Amino acid sequence: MPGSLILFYVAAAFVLSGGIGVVVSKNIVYCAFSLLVSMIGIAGVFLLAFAEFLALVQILIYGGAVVIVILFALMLTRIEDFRDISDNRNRPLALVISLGLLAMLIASLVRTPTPQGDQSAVSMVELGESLFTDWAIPFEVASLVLLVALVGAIVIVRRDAGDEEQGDPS
Amino acid sequence: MISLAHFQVLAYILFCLGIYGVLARKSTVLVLMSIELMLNAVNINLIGYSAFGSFGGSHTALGQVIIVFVITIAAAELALAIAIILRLYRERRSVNVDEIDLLKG
Amino acid sequence: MVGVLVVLEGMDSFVLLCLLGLPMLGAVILLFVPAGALKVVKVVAVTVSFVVAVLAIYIFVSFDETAGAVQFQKIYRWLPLPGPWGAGDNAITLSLGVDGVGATMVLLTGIVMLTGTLISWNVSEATKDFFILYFVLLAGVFGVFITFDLFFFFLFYELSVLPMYLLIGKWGSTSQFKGFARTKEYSAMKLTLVLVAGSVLIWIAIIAIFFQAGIGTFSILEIQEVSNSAFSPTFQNIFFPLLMVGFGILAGLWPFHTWSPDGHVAAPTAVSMVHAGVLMKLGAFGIIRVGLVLMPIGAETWMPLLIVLGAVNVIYGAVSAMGQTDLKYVIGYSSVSHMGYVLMGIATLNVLGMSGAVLQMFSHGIMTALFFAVAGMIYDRTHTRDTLVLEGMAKRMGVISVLFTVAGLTSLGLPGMSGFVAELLVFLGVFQSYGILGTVLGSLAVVGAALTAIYILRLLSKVFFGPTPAMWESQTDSGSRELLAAGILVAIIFSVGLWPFPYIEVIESGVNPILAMIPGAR
Amino acid sequence: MSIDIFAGSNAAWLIPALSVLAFPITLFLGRFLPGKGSFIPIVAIAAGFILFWFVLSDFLSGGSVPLHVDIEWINIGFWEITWGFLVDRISVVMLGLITFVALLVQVYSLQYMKGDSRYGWYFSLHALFAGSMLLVVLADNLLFLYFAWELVGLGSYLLIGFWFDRRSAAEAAKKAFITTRIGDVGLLIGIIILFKATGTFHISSIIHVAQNGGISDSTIMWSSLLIFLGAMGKSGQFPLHVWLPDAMEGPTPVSALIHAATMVAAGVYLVARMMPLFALVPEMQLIVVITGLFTFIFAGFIALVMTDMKRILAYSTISHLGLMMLSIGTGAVGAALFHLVVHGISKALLFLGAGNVMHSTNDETDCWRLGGLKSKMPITAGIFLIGSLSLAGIAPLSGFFSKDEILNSVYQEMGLGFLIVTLAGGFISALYIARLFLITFTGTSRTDAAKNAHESPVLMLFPVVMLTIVAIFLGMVAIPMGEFKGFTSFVEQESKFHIIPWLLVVSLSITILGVVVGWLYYGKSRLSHKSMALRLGFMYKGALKGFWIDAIYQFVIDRIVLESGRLIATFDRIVINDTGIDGSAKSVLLSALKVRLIQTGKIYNYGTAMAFGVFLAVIVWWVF
Repeated sequence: MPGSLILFYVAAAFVLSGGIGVVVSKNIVYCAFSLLVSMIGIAGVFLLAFAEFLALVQILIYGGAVVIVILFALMLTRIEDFRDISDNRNRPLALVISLGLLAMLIASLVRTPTPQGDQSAVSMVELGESLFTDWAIPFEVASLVLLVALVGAIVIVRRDAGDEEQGDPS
Repeated sequence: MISLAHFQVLAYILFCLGIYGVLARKSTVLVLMSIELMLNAVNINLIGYSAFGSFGGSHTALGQVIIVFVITIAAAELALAIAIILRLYRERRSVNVDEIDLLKG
Repeated sequence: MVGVLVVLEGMDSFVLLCLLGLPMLGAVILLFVPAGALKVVKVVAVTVSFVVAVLAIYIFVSFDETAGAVQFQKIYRWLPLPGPWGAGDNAITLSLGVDGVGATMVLLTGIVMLTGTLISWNVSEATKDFFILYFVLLAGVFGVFITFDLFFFFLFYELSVLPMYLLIGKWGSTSQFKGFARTKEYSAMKLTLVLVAGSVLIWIAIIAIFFQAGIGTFSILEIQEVSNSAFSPTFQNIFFPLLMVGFGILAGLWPFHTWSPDGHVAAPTAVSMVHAGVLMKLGAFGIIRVGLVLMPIGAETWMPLLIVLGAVNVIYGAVSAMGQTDLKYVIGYSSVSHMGYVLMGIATLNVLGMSGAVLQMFSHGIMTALFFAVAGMIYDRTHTRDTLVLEGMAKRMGVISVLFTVAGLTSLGLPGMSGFVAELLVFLGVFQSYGILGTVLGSLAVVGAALTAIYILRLLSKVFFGPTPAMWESQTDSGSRELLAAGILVAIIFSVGLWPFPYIEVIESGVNPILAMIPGAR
Repeated sequence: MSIDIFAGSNAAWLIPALSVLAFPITLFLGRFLPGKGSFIPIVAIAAGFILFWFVLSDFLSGGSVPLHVDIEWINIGFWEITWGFLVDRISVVMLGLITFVALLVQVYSLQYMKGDSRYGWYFSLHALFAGSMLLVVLADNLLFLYFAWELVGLGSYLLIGFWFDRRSAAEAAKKAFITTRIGDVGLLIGIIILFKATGTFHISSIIHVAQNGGISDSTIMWSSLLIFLGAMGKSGQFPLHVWLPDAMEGPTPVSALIHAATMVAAGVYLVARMMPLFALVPEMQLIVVITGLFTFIFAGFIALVMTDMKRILAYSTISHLGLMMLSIGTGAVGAALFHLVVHGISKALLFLGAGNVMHSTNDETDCWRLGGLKSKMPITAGIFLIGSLSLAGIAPLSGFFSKDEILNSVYQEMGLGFLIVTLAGGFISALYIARLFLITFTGTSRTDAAKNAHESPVLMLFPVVMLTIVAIFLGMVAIPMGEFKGFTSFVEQESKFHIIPWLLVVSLSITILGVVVGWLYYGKSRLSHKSMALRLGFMYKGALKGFWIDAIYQFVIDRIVLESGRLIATFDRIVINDTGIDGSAKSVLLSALKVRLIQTGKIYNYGTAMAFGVFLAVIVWWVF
């Protein structure tokens, strides 16, 4: 077994165990940390595909920003309210569906011929050039979207003037 | 050797975990996390194709570019989603998806 | 004088556009007239109606029946369609023109429009809005009769249905019976929903025709040319019923007729006139213009069903009319019965029956307009339509009774009036077709005319004759404006009844090319 | 070849045209003219009467071919529908009768209707009626005949309902129109069946085709049966006779013209016209004979017990129309037409006489409330007597001749059995007419109205006297004189029946017997008609009620036709509308209420559905 494959399995183990943790853990904080584990695993997978920039971004954004934002959100609300995180009644159905979907995806994978090319790498330079020449406009649009999302998020969370009196005690 | 299939299978499993999470979990925060899992599953798939596919020309970096966008959108989405959850919590004292059924017919 | 003629010559290519545009223009002008200026509103309304009626008469008179075919033709490009459907450049065109059938219907509409306007003089509530909607409705009706483009055909078809909803819902009247009521809102809603349901079927068929024809145009004339090769018998057999039922609903086809009596009754007088006089004809006209022309083989397959349903209409409508106590309901059901003759005539697929059907459309339009006009006059004076209450009206309303009698006698097919000629042609056509079935159905149709006699004469005897009770002693007879409107209609009834030759020539020139399309037509 | 349409008998088309034209003129301009324009129809019909003599002389001189004018009315496809006139021997006879009676009745009406508020309307209707009746007899094709036939019906409807503010008149008019309309349905279907078989409406062409075997027997059978139905309706044959007695609600001159002399004869005329067609199916002839004979006896029997003067005359009319049908059925068209003319004249005379009586007695029609009028109004009594005797068939009045010809043909064609029944009918006929005359004019005046009766003015007597003179001498035309071979031969060209002398004697004695029996009962009171009525019991009551035929119709109309109308109307409202149309709308609403529950508002349910959707989409993708 070549080393890269072993490394891939290790990364995959990180990813999947983190993922399972997210969907089964009863403690919401554990869930958040499981997500972090999963994200780190994915960064590993990126590395194995020679996408070091993406791996970096993955750890920075998901490992840093996302998980921390989620934890902050939990802290801003009363954490006790999140204790009861029992699952829905349709958990068996969800299980069936997700397993079925998996089976279908695998089946489609088997049915479809996949490209069998060699692994190729894209250097960070190439990525940067591509991003700022061919994809410059979408990139700018994406940044606008981010801006709008930020403004939107603030607007949504902001307490309205009318809310003050009846505002909650927290 | 690692092959494309490895990436794909990993992506599928993660995606289905995400689906399961979305459908089965009660807390909106957890649903949100599951969605993140699904997004990342997509990313794994994309990076797989990017690494093994041969698209040639100006499209060599396409896979990674798209991942960059996905991450961007995911971040934006997360920010909004958290904002909505906070607001929801303030209005209703609950973040359980069972109890959010304004669209009930 | 010569100058006028030259102008008229030059006008020929625009005359149809005027026919379409004038009611619209009238509606727009009325929009800018202050609602309080009743006099101005009425003057505008009458002027527009008069000019349109003159145009309609001009079109009919100058229609060259020896040339036949489509005349006054004018095509305006409207929307090119990109895509894989071929030509595309002339996908949707405002393609105007009239054939013999259309010319007859245009004449009918023009006359009914003018008389309807005269009769609506005393609409007191929101007069301006009434006339705006009335004109929009009539623009739609004219549009259907003069377009040769499926898209615009459908557009105008809808345009002539939808204003009815408002006209009935706002200006209508509610009928209260023992144990149940028919509110105007209910009738308006039912009418609109049922007719729109029919439109859905038609629209499906039109879209199917468009794609199946594969020449990227909605033009009826162009599709007609490829219909033999493009539309397989199976296709025609599947889609013709959609057209037959869809249009049939508007023509009062049993068992989808119940919107029509309720609608007639609830509508204000002028709208009843247009509704029964013209609107129901759109359905029959649609079957001819779209159904028969584009799907001749499908038509042949399904016509035996239509002729049977038509016979059911005749008998069922007549028997139902007998059981009514409301003046307008009797007339409403008689319309159902008479439209049955139209459907039967179309279904014969021979020149006698088809011409009879078209003439019956014309004749019934005029006759029923007269009927509703008179019923309206009576209602205006007595504020009731209950035949159990009305009695001996002839003494105080001599002229009105004569008018009603004329309409009634036309309806029961008395020779010398338009109804007889039309019904006779339909009978002859029906007897000539479908062997023994035709004979049986034709006999039933004749029996239907006798049933009509029973309910019409009972009505006449009950409402108009007999001693006049004290409560009706102080009624007034019709005014000169009402008399003018009714007089026009009566004159046409007699002119058709005594000398149908010119009408039939025009109609036949329109019917023959249609029948030529149908392989099994006789 | 162009025909000079104003020469000789070719001008016959003018006769109806004048009257038809007089209708709108009188209607619209009459009110501005003296006498409300009443003179216009009279002038028109008088001109028609004069023209009739020209036409007749043309025929008697034997020259003229039957006139044939065609005007294109509808031309469609291969078919051409025309308005055509045909003058032949049958039409000429009818022309004479109609113009003559119509003229006299209109003159009579000048006085009789004086003071009525709708005087002008009355006369314009007379013009309409006369015009259309003349068109019926001149029409050369069945469609045109039907056209005029219906207009005749309209004229009759409007004239019966002339006093429409009387409930009974309005009802009678309605009944007359609807009942004849039932027959007309048959007529129209019959005409159309013939058109289908031959492609033409022309009577001569149809008969030509039929005689050459161009139409199948069953078609002939059906179409003649249906055409006969039309004739039955107009001519009041059993069971479509019910309208005629009620039609007496109209003004009396109208009854004289329409319901005695002309319109009711249209059915007989039609059958006479179509006889060559009927003759092709022997069963048809038998049907005509039996219908006629039954109506003859049946209506005569009812006439025996009626007390209303006009109703007695009406039933008598029905009865005699039956006799004419009988005659045609045996093939004696000439005899039938002869009786038609004679009866028309006599009955018009009787009706106008009755009109005189009513006019002077405040519209009293019950003959038991009259009586003894002989001395009050001698001229009227005299002419009424002559009319009665002529109707009964006493020699040498005209009725005798016509009845005798019919009896001849019945005996020779149908045999002794039918002859005896017909003779019995003749006896009844003599009896009831004697009864009518004796009760009304002899004995004592029973009421004030009768006591105060007075003779009518000259303008009303003149037409009656004219009719009387004709009624006395018309019989002579049956007798051959030189070139002229007698009326029957004139019509039929060559008659297959010959005179049987002993029948003359038998028929005359039976008629006289009838009169004498009537005299014994009602004149001398030797026999008590009351005890006779008691003895007959059931039959008497039945006859009084017209053998319940009216009641049966009433039942059918009220309980079956109108009830089914109400039923269907309710069915339409409840089943088709409320259940079918509204029901489908409601079911959409209800299902919408149900279906909206699918929207749980729970995100995971939507997600599940979405995932299922993906499943399905992929599976569909794979399968197809």
